Amino acid sequence: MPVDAQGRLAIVGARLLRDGERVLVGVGTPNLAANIAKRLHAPRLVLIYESGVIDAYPPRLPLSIGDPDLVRTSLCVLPIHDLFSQYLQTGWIDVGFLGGAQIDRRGNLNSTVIGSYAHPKARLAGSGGAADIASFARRTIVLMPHDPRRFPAAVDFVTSPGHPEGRRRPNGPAAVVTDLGLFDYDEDGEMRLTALHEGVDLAEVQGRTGWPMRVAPHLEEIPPPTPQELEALAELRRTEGATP
Amino acid sequence: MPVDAQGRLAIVGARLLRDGERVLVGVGTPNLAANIAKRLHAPRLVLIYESGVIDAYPPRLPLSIGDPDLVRTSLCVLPIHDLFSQYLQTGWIDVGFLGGAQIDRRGNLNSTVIGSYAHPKARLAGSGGAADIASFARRTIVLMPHDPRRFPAAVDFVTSPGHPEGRRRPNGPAAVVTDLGLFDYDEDGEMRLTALHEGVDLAEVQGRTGWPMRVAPHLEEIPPPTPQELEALAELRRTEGATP
Amino acid sequence: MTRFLPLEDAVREYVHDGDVLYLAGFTHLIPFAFGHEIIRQGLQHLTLCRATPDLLYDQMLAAGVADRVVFSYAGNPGVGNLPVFRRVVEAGEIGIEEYTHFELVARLAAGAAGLPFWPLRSLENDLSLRRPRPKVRSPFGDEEVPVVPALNPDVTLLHAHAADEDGNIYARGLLGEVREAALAARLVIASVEEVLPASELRKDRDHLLLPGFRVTNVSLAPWGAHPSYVHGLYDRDTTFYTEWDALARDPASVAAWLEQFVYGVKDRDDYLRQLPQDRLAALKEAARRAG
Amino acid sequence: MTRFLPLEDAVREYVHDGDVLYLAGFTHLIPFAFGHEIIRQGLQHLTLCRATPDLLYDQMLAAGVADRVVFSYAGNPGVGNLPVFRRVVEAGEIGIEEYTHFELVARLAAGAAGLPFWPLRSLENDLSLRRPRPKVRSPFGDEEVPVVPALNPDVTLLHAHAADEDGNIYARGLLGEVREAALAARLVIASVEEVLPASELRKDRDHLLLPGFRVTNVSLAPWGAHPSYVHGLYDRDTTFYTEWDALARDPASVAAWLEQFVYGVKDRDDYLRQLPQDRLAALKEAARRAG
Repeated sequence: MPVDAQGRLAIVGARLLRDGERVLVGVGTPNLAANIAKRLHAPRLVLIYESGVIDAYPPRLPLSIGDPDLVRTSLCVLPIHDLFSQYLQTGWIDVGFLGGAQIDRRGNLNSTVIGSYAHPKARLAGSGGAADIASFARRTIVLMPHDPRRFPAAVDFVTSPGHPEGRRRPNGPAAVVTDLGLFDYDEDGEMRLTALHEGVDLAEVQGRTGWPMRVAPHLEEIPPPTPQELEALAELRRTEGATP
Repeated sequence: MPVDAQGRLAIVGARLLRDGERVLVGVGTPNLAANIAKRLHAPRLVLIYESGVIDAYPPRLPLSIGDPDLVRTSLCVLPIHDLFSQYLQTGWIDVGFLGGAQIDRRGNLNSTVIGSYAHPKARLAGSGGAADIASFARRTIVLMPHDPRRFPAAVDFVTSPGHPEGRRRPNGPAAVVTDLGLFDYDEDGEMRLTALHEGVDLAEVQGRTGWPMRVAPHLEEIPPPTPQELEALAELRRTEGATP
Repeated sequence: MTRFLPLEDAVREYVHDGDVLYLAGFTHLIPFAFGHEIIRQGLQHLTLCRATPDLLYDQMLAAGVADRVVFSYAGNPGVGNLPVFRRVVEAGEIGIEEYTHFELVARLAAGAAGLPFWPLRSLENDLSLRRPRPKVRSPFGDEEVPVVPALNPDVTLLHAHAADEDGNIYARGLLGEVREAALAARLVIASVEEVLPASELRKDRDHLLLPGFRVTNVSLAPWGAHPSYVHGLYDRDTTFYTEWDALARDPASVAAWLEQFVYGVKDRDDYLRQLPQDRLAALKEAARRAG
Repeated sequence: MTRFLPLEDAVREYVHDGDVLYLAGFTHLIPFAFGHEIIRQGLQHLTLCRATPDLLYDQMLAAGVADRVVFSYAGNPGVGNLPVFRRVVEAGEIGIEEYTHFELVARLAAGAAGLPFWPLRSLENDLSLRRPRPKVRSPFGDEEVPVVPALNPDVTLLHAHAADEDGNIYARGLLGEVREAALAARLVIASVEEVLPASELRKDRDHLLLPGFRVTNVSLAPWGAHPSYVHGLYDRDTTFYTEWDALARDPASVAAWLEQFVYGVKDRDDYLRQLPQDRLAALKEAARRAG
């Protein structure tokens, strides 16, 4: 397998985006993934950033969601309040494409704090738009390395709400991509392993997951990265944040 | 007196606007008056129209408040909602400059209907922004021909609220200009005659006013139109609504 | 994906008897071509919403397409009233629902944001007392704030400068309440002066009115806003606005006008051929010269 | 009338200990020149509000000017965290008041409209549960909608492309929450890349950010947003944003940086002289080439 963990996340995450969808793209790996999708199977993917940028096609991977390159290739840039109130709140965003520090079995995401809020072990960046995106996007897809500390039984802090206990929220989290496998949420709103990356075994996934993990009846194998995917990944990384 | 009733209204109305003020200009005579002021003593008067036009200096009198000439000479054009919520509602408009079909002793203005609302004798245009302007402008100035039907004891319909019974609302109506005289509002919020046009007598004003009118202790005479005022008036009228 | 049906087909496909419509535009960009097509197709029982009904709704009311008008200013600005509107209201022939400008655009703002209400502080008047206009108590400080309900039209119809092949719509100049009216609607159907390649239009991001994914259909309709105007392309036909005031006082004249300019023409091109060509040329030239 | 005090005098005149400040700008147009001047003048006990505190608030926190930060995303986007912010929050040295982006910009929208609250539908999370976030019952239909309180800063400080002699402010590109932050504030003080005659700027009405009557003071400050950017004039100094992540982990390095680039310089021109001139030239050239 010629690709690192983040690259694997990005490539498999990219495959979950369908051409023509409107995706609100978080910073980091989701940004990498969305830009891979746009260059391959989803040229009409509408990339939207919480900075207000609508339908960008950046020539190289932007470091920040407010970078001039994003603006220059965009269809338009909305005031942030208009984006959140008139586009996100009204259901016009198909996919919220997010990362985070922790996720739990209900898809609650933490990007705020490790430890307690009042006396943090580690203070992180906080919600930004993530909680709003998780509230309103028609489905949320999360990309996250499968580190045991990131998959606890309960997150330290609910930044972006997942499925409530006991029921599936229709526009809640839909998929989690990790460097070990791919998850969906079942009819109860509980995270469920549906596929493994090549060479990963089920016990390893369970060993790195902080709760008794549900597994789909027919566990599939995720097809390995294609040469085109690897090339798009490499090209985007080569140019990330670079001044031309 | 070489000027007709509307011209007299416009000239005296213009004098009440102070240089540098922000005036929200109604259609008709207020528009004529504000444009006279801008050409004479108040070159830095900020003309604002409820169409969203900010700081216009039209080369000729616009027929409509959304005319291209207003837009072309404006500082900017705001979405209407922004104008009303972020500029008017927040107290940034100094003067609401209005006309109407009827006004009463409390300064209530009617521009909606003559007769009853359900079975109108005459249906008029309605509020537009007038009720909002009367609500929020720091002071309201009304220009209206002194026709007895226009000065009833009580207006048929309160479109734009004046001073409540029994008290003066600080940002309520401040002045009424008619072709007979000039009115302010006293500390009770009651309309009061303060000055007469040259050659007009008090009895005539009372005779055309539908309630026992209050009169200021020192009734003044309004200085007659100056040649500059007459010239500005004539020039604006000559070019009103004309395609250049 | 935005469709590109011709204007007649777009009206047939997306506008239905009984719909709540918002033909947008404030003085500028009034979608007369759409309004005339609605008349020609004989639609019925519509609720027509607009801050400023303008001559367009006067014509549509004369043609009997509407049961109800939701509005805030039913005048011909700078000229006077709307004679047909006045006549049908005085005769009790249509229902009206009336607001101030701020209230009406606040209703659209709520609709565009997916909220059930919008707060605003305009004082009570005889309109809000008739309705009534409820208040909500602010949880911050001891204050009650009046609210108006969201307005979400079934279809907003609008006219703009240009669209590209992805349905992105561009407009400039005075926009009034056009954007909110579009964002509040279930469907948006647009007519434009030109359809141009995205490669030409995308640079002009400051004039993007709506992204294609918010636009249901785009139809080409040059002069689609006449006698209203399209900033920089043709000026407002103020002569017609002035003439309407006299013409429309007489129902027979209105009927004759509708016969000649709406029922009697096949489409917008045919309408344009009925107009004095030198007047159109002058409107275009005035806009061009002013830049 | 807008005043034109130099930047140092504007801060001295309009910013006071204990004020609630909003240094506006979202990635773009961040008013670094103002922030550095506030540090140099040794202001104290400020409440610093910003959706995205960014490197600027990291620097201001390191300098000890603030007691409190009101924010929604305290990261260095694409790079990581804000090391100083993280350190002072983990140590409990400052108070924080935290929102989602939508909640924070809704607070500004309420402030800009003179309303006490703003409704929005984002779901509860552990932030809103801690606060709490009250609801109001809609009088239309049976629904409760959460609301956030208005935010009205004492002073909003912003940077823009240009101003004219009447204090009208022009900006283009990504505006984020700049306009609402300005309209919500009691005072607005602006720095600009250029002051140009109104006769040149007034044509550009699509880029008017604020009319002069809403602007308290304008100061000339070329490169006033560096290491942030000014669309079309100079690009974002991403190198510095990346370097800060390592530098700021060490309090001694931050102190040294502040000493060299803030305390140790007289004004903005002096700051610019400390920077590698070829890097500035490259940022300018990149913006020029991209157009």
